Amino acid sequence: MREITFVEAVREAQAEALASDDRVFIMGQEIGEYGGVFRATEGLAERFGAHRVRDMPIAEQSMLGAGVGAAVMGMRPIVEVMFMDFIACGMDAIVSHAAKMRYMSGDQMRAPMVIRTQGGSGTHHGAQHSQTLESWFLHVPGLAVVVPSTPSDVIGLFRASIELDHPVLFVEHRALYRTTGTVADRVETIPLGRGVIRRYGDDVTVAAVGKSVRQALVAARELDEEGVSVEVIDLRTLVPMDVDLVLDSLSRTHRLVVAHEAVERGGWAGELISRAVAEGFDELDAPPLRAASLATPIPFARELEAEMICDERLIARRVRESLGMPEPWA
Amino acid sequence: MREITFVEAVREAQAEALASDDRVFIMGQEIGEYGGVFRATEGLAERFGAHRVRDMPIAEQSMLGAGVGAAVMGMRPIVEVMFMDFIACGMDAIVSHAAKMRYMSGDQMRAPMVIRTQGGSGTHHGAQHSQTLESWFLHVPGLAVVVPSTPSDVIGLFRASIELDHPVLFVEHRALYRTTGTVADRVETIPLGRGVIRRYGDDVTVAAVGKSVRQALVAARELDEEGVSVEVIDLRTLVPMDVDLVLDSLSRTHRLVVAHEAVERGGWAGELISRAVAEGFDELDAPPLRAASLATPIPFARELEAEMICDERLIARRVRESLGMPEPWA
Amino acid sequence: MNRESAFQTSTDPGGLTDSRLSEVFRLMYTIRRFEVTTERAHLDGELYGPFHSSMGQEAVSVGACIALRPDDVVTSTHRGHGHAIAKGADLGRICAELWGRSTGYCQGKGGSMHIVSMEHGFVGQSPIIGGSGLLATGAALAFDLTKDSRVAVAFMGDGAVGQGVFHESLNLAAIWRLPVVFIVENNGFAHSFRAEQMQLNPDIAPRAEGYGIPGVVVDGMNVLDVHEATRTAVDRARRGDGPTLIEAKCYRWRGHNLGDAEHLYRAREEVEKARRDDPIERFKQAVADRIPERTLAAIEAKVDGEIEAAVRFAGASPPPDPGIALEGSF
Amino acid sequence: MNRESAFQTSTDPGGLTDSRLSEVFRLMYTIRRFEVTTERAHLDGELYGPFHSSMGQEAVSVGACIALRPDDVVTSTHRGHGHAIAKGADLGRICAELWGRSTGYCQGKGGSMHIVSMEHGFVGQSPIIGGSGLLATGAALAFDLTKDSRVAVAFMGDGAVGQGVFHESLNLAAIWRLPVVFIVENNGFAHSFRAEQMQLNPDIAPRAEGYGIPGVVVDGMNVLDVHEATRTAVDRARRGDGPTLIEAKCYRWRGHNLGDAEHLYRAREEVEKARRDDPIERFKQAVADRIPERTLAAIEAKVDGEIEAAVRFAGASPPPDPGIALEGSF
Ligand SMILES: Cc1ncc(C[n+]2csc(CCOP(=O)(O)OP(=O)(O)O)c2C)c(N)n1
Ligand SMILES: Cc1ncc(C[n+]2csc(CCOP(=O)(O)OP(=O)(O)O)c2C)c(N)n1
Ligand SMILES: [Mg+2]
Ligand SMILES: [Mg+2]
Repeated sequence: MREITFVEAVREAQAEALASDDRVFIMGQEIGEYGGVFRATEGLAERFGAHRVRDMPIAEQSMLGAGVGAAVMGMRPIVEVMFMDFIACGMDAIVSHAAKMRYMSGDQMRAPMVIRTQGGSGTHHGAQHSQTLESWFLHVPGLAVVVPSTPSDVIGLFRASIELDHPVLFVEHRALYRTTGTVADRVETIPLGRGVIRRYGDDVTVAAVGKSVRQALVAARELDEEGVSVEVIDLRTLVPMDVDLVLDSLSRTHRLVVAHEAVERGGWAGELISRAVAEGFDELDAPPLRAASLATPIPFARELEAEMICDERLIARRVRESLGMPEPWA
Repeated sequence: MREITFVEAVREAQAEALASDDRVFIMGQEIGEYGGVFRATEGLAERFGAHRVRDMPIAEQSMLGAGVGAAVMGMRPIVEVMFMDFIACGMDAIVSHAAKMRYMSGDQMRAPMVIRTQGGSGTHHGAQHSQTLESWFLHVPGLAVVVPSTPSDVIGLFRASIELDHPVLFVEHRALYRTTGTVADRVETIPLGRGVIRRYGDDVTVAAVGKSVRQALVAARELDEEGVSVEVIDLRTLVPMDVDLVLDSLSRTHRLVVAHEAVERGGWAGELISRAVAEGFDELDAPPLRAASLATPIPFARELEAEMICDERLIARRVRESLGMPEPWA
Repeated sequence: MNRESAFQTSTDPGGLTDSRLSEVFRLMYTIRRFEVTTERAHLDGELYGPFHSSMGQEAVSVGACIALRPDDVVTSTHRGHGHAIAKGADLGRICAELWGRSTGYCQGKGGSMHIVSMEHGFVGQSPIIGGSGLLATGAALAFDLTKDSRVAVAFMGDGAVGQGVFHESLNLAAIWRLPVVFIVENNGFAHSFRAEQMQLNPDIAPRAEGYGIPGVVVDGMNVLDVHEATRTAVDRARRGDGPTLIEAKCYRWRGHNLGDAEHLYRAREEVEKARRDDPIERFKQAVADRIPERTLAAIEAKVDGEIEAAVRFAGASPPPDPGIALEGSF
Repeated sequence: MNRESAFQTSTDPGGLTDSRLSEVFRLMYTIRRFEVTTERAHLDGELYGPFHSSMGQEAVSVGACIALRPDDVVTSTHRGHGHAIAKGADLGRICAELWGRSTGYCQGKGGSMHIVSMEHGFVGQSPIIGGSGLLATGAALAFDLTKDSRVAVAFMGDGAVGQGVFHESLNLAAIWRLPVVFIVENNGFAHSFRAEQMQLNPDIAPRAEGYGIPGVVVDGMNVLDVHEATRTAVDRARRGDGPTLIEAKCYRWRGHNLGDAEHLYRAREEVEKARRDDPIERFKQAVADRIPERTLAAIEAKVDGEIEAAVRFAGASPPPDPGIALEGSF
């Protein structure tokens, strides 16, 4: 066991993939000698060569599209999109190409590739550099969506992602990079689609991924002092989604809050709630609620960001709402 | 009163906008002399000149991005994206530019523009030319999403769209173009965010937009013969969404089915269900259900498409499920 | 530029042996018969979905593909029947895909715009304009990474030149010296749009200069010229000297697709005049002293039979089992 | 190409009057002081969020903007302070935006990468690489449509040249002869990436040829040369003769952003050497016989005071009212 940061885990996961499979290579901006703007590829170019850790001009469409072309010829590209916002610049390559190749071709072609990206609020990068957009990709058949919350999960989920014969969107939250966690000497592969209970509780289930899991845990500790026992589920992957784990939890807590930093409207919480309601309606003692960000672009000023972004306070508030409790300082 | 086709309405709506406001112009491929691949701009170039009805090279990013630039300088562009799938090619211009200009600039700039597009199944255009992608855009603050289902609504909603000081995604279903409907001599503007009940019923509420509204009506007629009374709500716009109308209906029917051709996973039904559950939980006698397409790219062969695409039969099945009725031919 | 005067018809069959020349004829004639036959079947209602004939452009498909090794790969566009046939794909399975049958290359999931035969290095069509260039660039990247001596060839339409991905593909291929050949079939039109409307400089080949790669114009109605230019480019790519842009000037004989309102943008006389320059007739003349008339006649008879058989095979094949609709997705 | 030898320093102050020359000096000096001051404030923890200094590139911003009419418009990039100042925007309100205060141009919603002053024709920054080109093209389209004699200028980085939107903007502007000037500030780097790595031909101006528009290289350290080139391009655009591409060779004095690990990609000596060529000093020499030393000193003193006042204004301004967080969205 050792303790490493989240970003170190991202680096290790990629190093492991590069070391163990010749078909793996990385493409992205600043990922070579520079080591990535968040240091997620530090040392990889030196170790594996500029050939396999390839710096790109700023050209997201061709980065992702060429990734697809290489993947169908048998490679396993890792493509880093520097900020999740820029995925919009290469959306077609992901949606109409990567995700559909296998199906459209009657399984003659596969496009295994991991599209790594990071996003989220907190660094005040403003409206065009802070979005949380993974929800779009639940709606794209043919693509897995992975959102790790701990260093150990990064390694275990990355291995499953790079081995999958489908493209995978692998989403990192910027604010997690410097967080730490223990990892086993030999981390187990984590099959995609298997969530985990991070905290057991009796009263309300909170389901989340990524940074929101940490926030849910903070909220849970706070609520504990109010006598509320919160169960926190880390879904770990959004596609496939471990709805069974949530349903099982609901059979004990009978109350659900889904938390994400993504904007509430049209966000993936709607998917989980729809399924939880359809498959677990009789278990529910209260309406499932969403703790998510308000429908605005992300403003620069911290006072404004605090107003619209989902945080631990909002999660706690929704848990209380779900229990019909008044707000302590309302 | 007169009877016109849906595509004639699209043409008329644009002609009206061009005639009544000098700031309006159209950009798109094949929309000039050719009149649009679905004839939606026929005659407009002749009437308003190639200057205002501008044929574009195939370049979705610049078409949409230049539209934003023109809009912030005071114009009101109509940008036609030939197939909704191609929106992925110009996603950044819509998401990071059009939708955010007003907010980011502290309301110094506005980007009023109508992005017209068409999509959907039924013409066997295959996986890259048949997607229904409006759900993505619920998740993009700053953008209205309009999906008309009748010729009259096309005109009334288009007028509200072109007058709005925000960008609007205006989605037409290809299969509706040749359907007909009556329109008043002077069609009233339909404010965005106001749904309409297309059919009154007591047992189950079906909420839909666009082509799915027609399918819901077909299903309702069929179910009527089985003694089931279905209320059909046409939301008409997804952003803003007339949740109150749905809640009001639920207070009478107590059962909800949300129908859309878009893939179920991550689709906009999740948004409506989340809100219906959060705001109308106590009214619900059964879990809200989704009638939507399965999570695959859209296959070419009709036998395969029929298997995964949402149709009137699936809507009827979900209504029965919601009532706990057995399938008639199960 | 006037096509007829711009090229010197190469009467030298470029060092091809008699049997290779017969093969060239066989392929060109096959494409022609295929397009004639399937178009008829479509008009007769046997086929459904969009249909883009490559009639008149046989020399580009064949001239390019005979310069390739069987294991070299080709990517293509919406107008891809000719490319698939020239690359050696099986006529029966292509037909079956067009007919949407289980025996089609993609089990009926693809259709006319999505033929793939990995076995023949036909890694498929992207009807997203510009997509073929990206896929070939990516394939070439895979070859480069694995020190594979194969070459990738992208067929693109003149319409692709306005797309951002065209620019990105060429730049990326250039700076990484990837083994890829971009062949732009400048058939005069992107649907109704003439090249002159899409760019100030109607020649496409000179674009290559900006990327620091060779750009050549070739008479796309002369199969031997296309062969020669492609051979040079492929040799160069295989040597590791990077990409080439080939512009093959040709003419689209048919409407953009079946049902195209051609009369809106070109005069019948223009088409008739252009059709007097038949690439198959030209080839026959060029090899008249090498291949006897009766050899050609024998080839024609054989091909006619093969196409009949292919159509019969398709027509007799069962539709896909609906059960496969969900296979291969995620 | 060696910058120093490539240009002849124009010692002719281009027909500018003494007062205009003083204005040039005032603007360049203002930008320099602004960057020095705000950078310090950031390092002192008064500011937060990303910060991209334009120090060393003052001559491009100023040379270009003084060739414009006040009502002409400018679009900019992530590195936009200099452009905003040169276009006349108010120092206090720019500072307040950087400080995230209510008095900022965007009420604190924008931040350093999103300054907008519509009043001054500074229609804003797009830190999405390539975005500024599209916005300016669109603005120029608006001018063209309304027969407005204004001109739009897009500042872009050399990093934008690899993006598809660069290509699309230039092509669209060219075929429509839009009144737009594209100014690429080739400062040698796109973050750690050198121009030589991004394209085979390290000169950008020749790209213009492919689009059929003029392309000129100018010494971006010489404000008078930049002015001259811009004036010519703006005249051309205003006459209706279409766009020009100007490549201004310059050098980025600071790291890509605050906190950039510069040492990973360039030697301190390289930076020191480059900094010996100071655009402000060069200008002083060029106008030594026209503007007395004490005039310059007086300007410096005045500007110092203005910047101090601006910073005080920002610091004293209240943060935005959280209540505005939702205003302007939809
Ligand atoms: C991204 C995208 N935009 C628009 C279209 C619609 N479209 C299909 S074919 C076509 C014209 C293509 O012209 P060209 O590239 O010259 O090929 P050709 O049809 O002449 O073979 C257009 C605009 C598309 N398929 N993809
Ligand atoms: C679409 C997109 N991709 C990547 C980035 C990340 N990024 C920000 S600045 C930059 C380098 C820009 O270089 P250049 O255009 O030369 O401008 P400079 O920083 O030199 O002024 C990069 C890659 C971005 N902002 N947008
Ligand atoms: Mg063409
Ligand atoms: Mg630069």
